Amino acid sequence: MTTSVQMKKMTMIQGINDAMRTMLAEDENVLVMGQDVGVNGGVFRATEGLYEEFGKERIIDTPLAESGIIGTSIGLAVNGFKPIAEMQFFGFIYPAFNQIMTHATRIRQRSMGRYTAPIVIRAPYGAGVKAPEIHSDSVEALFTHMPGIKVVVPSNAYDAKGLLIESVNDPNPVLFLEPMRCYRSSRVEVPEEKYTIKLGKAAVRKEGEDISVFTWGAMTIETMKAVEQIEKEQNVSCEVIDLRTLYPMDKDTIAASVQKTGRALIVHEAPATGGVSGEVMSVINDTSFLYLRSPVERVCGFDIPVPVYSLENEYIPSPEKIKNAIQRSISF
Amino acid sequence: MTTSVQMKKMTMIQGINDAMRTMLAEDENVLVMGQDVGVNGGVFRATEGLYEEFGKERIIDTPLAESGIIGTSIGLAVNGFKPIAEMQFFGFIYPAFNQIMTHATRIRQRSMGRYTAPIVIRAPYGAGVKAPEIHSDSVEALFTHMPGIKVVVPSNAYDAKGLLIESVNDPNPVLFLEPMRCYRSSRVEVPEEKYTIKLGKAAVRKEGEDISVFTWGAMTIETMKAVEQIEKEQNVSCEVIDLRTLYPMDKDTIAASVQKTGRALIVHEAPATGGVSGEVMSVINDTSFLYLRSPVERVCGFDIPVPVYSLENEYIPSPEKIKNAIQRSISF
Amino acid sequence: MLDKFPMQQILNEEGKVNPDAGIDKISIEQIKHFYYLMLRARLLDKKSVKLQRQGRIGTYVQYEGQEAAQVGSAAALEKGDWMFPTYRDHAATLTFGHSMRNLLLNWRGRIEGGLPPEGINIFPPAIPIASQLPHAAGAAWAEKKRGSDRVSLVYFGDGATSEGDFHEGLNFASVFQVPAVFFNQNNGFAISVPMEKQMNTKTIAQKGLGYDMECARVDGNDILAVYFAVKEAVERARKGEGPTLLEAVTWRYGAHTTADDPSKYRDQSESEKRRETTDPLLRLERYLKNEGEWEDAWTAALQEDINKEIETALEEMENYPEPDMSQLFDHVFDVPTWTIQEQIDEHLAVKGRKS
Amino acid sequence: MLDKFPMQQILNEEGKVNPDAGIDKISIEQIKHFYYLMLRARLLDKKSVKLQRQGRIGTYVQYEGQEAAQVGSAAALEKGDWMFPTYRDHAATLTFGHSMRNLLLNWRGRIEGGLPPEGINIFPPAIPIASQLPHAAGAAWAEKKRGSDRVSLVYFGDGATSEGDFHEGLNFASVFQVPAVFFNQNNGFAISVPMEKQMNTKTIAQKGLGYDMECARVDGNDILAVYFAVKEAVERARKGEGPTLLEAVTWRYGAHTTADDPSKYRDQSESEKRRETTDPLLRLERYLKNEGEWEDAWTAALQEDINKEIETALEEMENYPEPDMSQLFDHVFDVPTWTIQEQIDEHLAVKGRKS
Ligand SMILES: Cc1ncc(C[n+]2csc(CCOP(=O)(O)OP(=O)(O)O)c2C)c(N)n1
Ligand SMILES: Cc1ncc(C[n+]2csc(CCOP(=O)(O)OP(=O)(O)O)c2C)c(N)n1
Ligand SMILES: [Mg+2]
Ligand SMILES: [Mg+2]
Repeated sequence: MTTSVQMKKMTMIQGINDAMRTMLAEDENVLVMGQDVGVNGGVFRATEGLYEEFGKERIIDTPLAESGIIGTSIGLAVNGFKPIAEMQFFGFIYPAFNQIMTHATRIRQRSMGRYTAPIVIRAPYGAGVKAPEIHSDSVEALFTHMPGIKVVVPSNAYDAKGLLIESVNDPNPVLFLEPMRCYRSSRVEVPEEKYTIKLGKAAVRKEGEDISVFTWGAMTIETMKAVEQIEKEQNVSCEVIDLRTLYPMDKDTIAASVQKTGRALIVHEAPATGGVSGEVMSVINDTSFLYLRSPVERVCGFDIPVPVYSLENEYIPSPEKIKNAIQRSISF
Repeated sequence: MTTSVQMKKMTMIQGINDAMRTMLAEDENVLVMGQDVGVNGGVFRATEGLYEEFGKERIIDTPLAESGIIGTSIGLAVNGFKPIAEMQFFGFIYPAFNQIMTHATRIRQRSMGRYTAPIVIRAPYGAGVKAPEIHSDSVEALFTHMPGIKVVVPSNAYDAKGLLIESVNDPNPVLFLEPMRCYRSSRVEVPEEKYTIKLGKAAVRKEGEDISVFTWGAMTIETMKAVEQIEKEQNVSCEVIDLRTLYPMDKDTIAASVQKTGRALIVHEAPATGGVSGEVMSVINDTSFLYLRSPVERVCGFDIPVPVYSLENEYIPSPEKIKNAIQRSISF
Repeated sequence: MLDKFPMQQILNEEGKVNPDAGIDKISIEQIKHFYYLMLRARLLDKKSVKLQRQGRIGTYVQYEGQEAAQVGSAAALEKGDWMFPTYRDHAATLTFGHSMRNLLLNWRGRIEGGLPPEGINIFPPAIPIASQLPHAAGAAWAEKKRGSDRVSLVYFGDGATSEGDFHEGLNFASVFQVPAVFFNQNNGFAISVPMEKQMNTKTIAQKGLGYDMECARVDGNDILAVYFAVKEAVERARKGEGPTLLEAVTWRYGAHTTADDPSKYRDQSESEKRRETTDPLLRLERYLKNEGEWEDAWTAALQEDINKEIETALEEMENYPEPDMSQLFDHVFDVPTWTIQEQIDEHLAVKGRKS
Repeated sequence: MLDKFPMQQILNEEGKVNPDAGIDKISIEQIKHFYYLMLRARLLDKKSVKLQRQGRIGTYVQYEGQEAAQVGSAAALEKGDWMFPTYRDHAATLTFGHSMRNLLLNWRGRIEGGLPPEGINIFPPAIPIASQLPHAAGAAWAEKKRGSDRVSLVYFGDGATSEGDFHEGLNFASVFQVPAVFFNQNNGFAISVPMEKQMNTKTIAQKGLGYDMECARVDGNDILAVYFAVKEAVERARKGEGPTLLEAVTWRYGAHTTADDPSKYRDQSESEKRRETTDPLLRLERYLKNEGEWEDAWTAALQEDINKEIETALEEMENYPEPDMSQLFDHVFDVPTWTIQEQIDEHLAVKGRKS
């Protein structure tokens, strides 16, 4: 007997919507809260239809106050609910920083496991959609350094649905970052039913022999483009790894790949200094020092605020830079 | 003709106090503001005597609101003043995160240089003084990744005075972190008059041949202890470098040292994952790959919140661990 | 609290004046100038929406319907005072002397868009909601410390009242009795979220009671009521009598931004109704007609002038030189750090462009 | 606003009862029990200060003088309700069923110090000022969603009213009409900063007006006034009639913590004067004496019982097993991540200790 899984082509935003609908239907303690997530269906339509389906007690338009959203989510979570809290843009998470840093992530340890706050914080993020200032920040490194929270970044609909469901199921706080450029950039086949993808596992997007390129989120787009081009132009074979979870990172996959290729490049959109690249580099250093044939390369954002949109294409790492870095690494 | 510089033995907290007094006397636009900095002289006595000397218009007891303190400091700074704003403990900077991340650090760029906010944010930090929860955080990495702010960490009175004066003079925002354990841990000779130490320059605390140990703040204490011990116990010579400024980092000193010793260890108190060590490692990778004889070692805090004080000595990197790491590196 | 904070009005919907309101303090020329300023703002707004539809500018934030609130408040300031706008307050900044070209550049994602002409103290518009309130308190405090009589005027919406910075800004201002005017435009919505979901109160003015701050509620579509209320608050501030919280009750006719679809969350017929009733320009038109001060030739001339001004600005905007890479790097610090300098060098090497 | 928010009092300094205040709603046994609870709290506080001086515990946070506010409010709760204390509210948590041993362990820097006995809903004390207010709103909201009649009671000081989270917590509570009681202990100081520098208002109660929230001001040293005010607020919350903000005006006799020197910022003779006048225990003593309900043998017996209880707790505290390394690592996540697991392994390798 074979069970046939119903598949459907979805954009990433649809996958996210579907994941929330799935979990809302399954567990009556799941709540969705945030600014404009209810009646309006979210500024990106991530919560479209949920208000109509699950009602105002479960899909909650909150006041415009991020600290209040996370702070009350903590109270709700400790007292039995499972809030999926939306920050309208990642750049507006900063007012909630204190609640996340000192409470959401610490209440479990502080109470020796008695109280837990398994909140999922969703946030659209990254540059490239011509959004105003602050809307385009990609500060995932602030959270990978924060003890007590997992950080997840899908890059397509399939991963988004499976990872978001897993994040809701996870008994720990999870920051779920949604690259805005990926929201509608591709449609992939996604099972209509529930499935999960384990947190902490990277995906090998493309196998290769000469260099390992580590990236995530929207930078998978530039990276795949660069790799396609350079493989056509030169006799070089690149492995592309989408990390998907930034904390905890998939050490084994990183190590295995670098030990195979002997070279590594990390691509991310956030400013280079202090970015997550430093941690990927540490993993490589710790696991694969003797395998490295050239210094680890980085192609990252500049050490500057993400600019207003007339200049954002200058800011975003380009396929050209990625190719140059691959070239540098190979010919070291 | 010789000018004799008057010297005085000072603790670090005295050096800090002296630096503020110096700048308050020199520039009437300098203000000191924060919780309990006025009448009370600060919970660590950093501002002792300043209220009496400069009065309530310049030494300002503010309401208990970090975002308000930084937010009004920005308004004051753009409109001509030079606020030195105290966060009572570094762990209480989080409510001000939005103001620092989206305004203090961006107003210059946003206005193409028209408006600037050269605020100095002072904060006692780090573990080891038996303070309650949250008081002991060492999250400097959140700020080294933040474009538009410099991050300074003195470890003794001489550096503290010279660096703080330079920070007040600096036309950019500066985060000035004061390791609480260093406040009164040593007394050193400090010139009574004004002097400055350039930001971005590390100090070689001890020269050595076999390994470069990079650290800052209170971890200089453990590091010097470990190095003294291991050099007695074994035939090994360690170079110890106190980075002092974490952004921008002193690339040249780091590179020169690693290129000399061929080995590197980074010691910091903050959680390992995503810590500033990642950036030091990047600098080494970028500048000195071919010189490295063994993987870069790290001795850091765990990926956990700094614990309540009964366990903080378990948390703080110990000389023993530092010695082990040196050993590992040498015998790789 | 509605009874404690009645909506102050001078000019009603029919353009009739409240006889007790002291309209004699203002000349007919001034009133006609107000009409001009509002018309100018409205025509620019309408043009901008069109430009967005034509793809000549990016996402645009409309203010149509809020002209009385913005123009009336801005007109109560003097040069040298400080203004702290949001993304929606270009009617205010325009009135206070911002450059029309730069305002248009703003919607092209140009950094110059945030910059007013030299000597005019306008902050770049605050994007993080309510974050500008402490800045306004701080800048006003600086003026007080210097002993000047300059003041701060800060704009924010109904949604902004929910943020912690609203509270901290007001508290600092009241504790230090700084010369700041907190001017709220209550347009009833924060994107899709109506005031009733944003707060449990029927007024925003009453929030001043928690700070023992002067506070009042005015008809934000009545430019005379707005102007006098702000003027009074500004004068109080200049005299060292402390800050004020003003609520101007208004309405945005259109979407939150051109990327928003208001039909998702409200019945847009309400906007259509208001265009015929509470509209700030219509009301002044009625008044001027009642007073026999309305001439079609006069408005026609105004329109023509304004349209010319807009066309000129638009042309300047479209001919404005491409953004320079230096905007990315040059002003993050006074002098680029070495990491930024290396990034510049690498970037230029790839781009092969002049810096 | 002082006139709008008179200080509600039932028992005056002479221990005389306000005849209109409905003291008949409470039995003399209950009042005597209040005396016992306050005495218990005070003796524990005094002992703790001594222990700190002897180096048997670390820095300690006193509450002496605030017993009526804390005990009276805590006594108005029922089991199953939620309590959100600060670092200074152990008289409240003790009254609500916290373990005395654990409270003492807290001052040894022990994580167990934050944990109440199973089944008693007390949050670990909040260290970041005002951050607990949104938690209380959230937990109360959860009860409302479940349709229970449980409520949240949250403690915070005068200084806490300046933080953004104070505002956001109250706003969420009022928008969603959750069953929460916001109980402010206005002890006049935030470390060295007096109320006059913290806010421009003379009352904290009036801050409820900005949320259309029930609010009142009570004599925080009058346990009966506190008890009845909180009881009323709690009942209102249970009935689904929404949240309340209460200001209990009180005073801490001692330093902010044992690490603080109050002589730097205030004249401590004020505290000495208050011990003879407004003291919460003295006042009840006077009342009981006036009523002929005071017997020296009764208080002596109480003291003895309490001292025994304290000695036992102290002994348990001192004999409590050393902290286990697992406390560091085991509860950051439900299961340690690999980075933490590697760190555990390395750490144990160095320490050679059992995990
Ligand atoms: C801190 C923060 N959170 C969220 C947003 C996203 N956002 C932009 S405008 C807006 C609504 C603002 O409403 P209101 O204050 O009433 O002003 P209006 O837009 O109506 O003028 C929101 C939620 C933001 N800009 N900043
Ligand atoms: C966010 C934050 N900022 C600063 C502090 C340091 N701090 C601890 S207690 C205190 C004063 C609190 O005053 P109040 O709210 O009146 O409570 P009280 O201590 O008088 O009970 C301060 C500033 C802190 N704990 N949290
Ligand atoms: Mg609005
Ligand atoms: Mg207090």
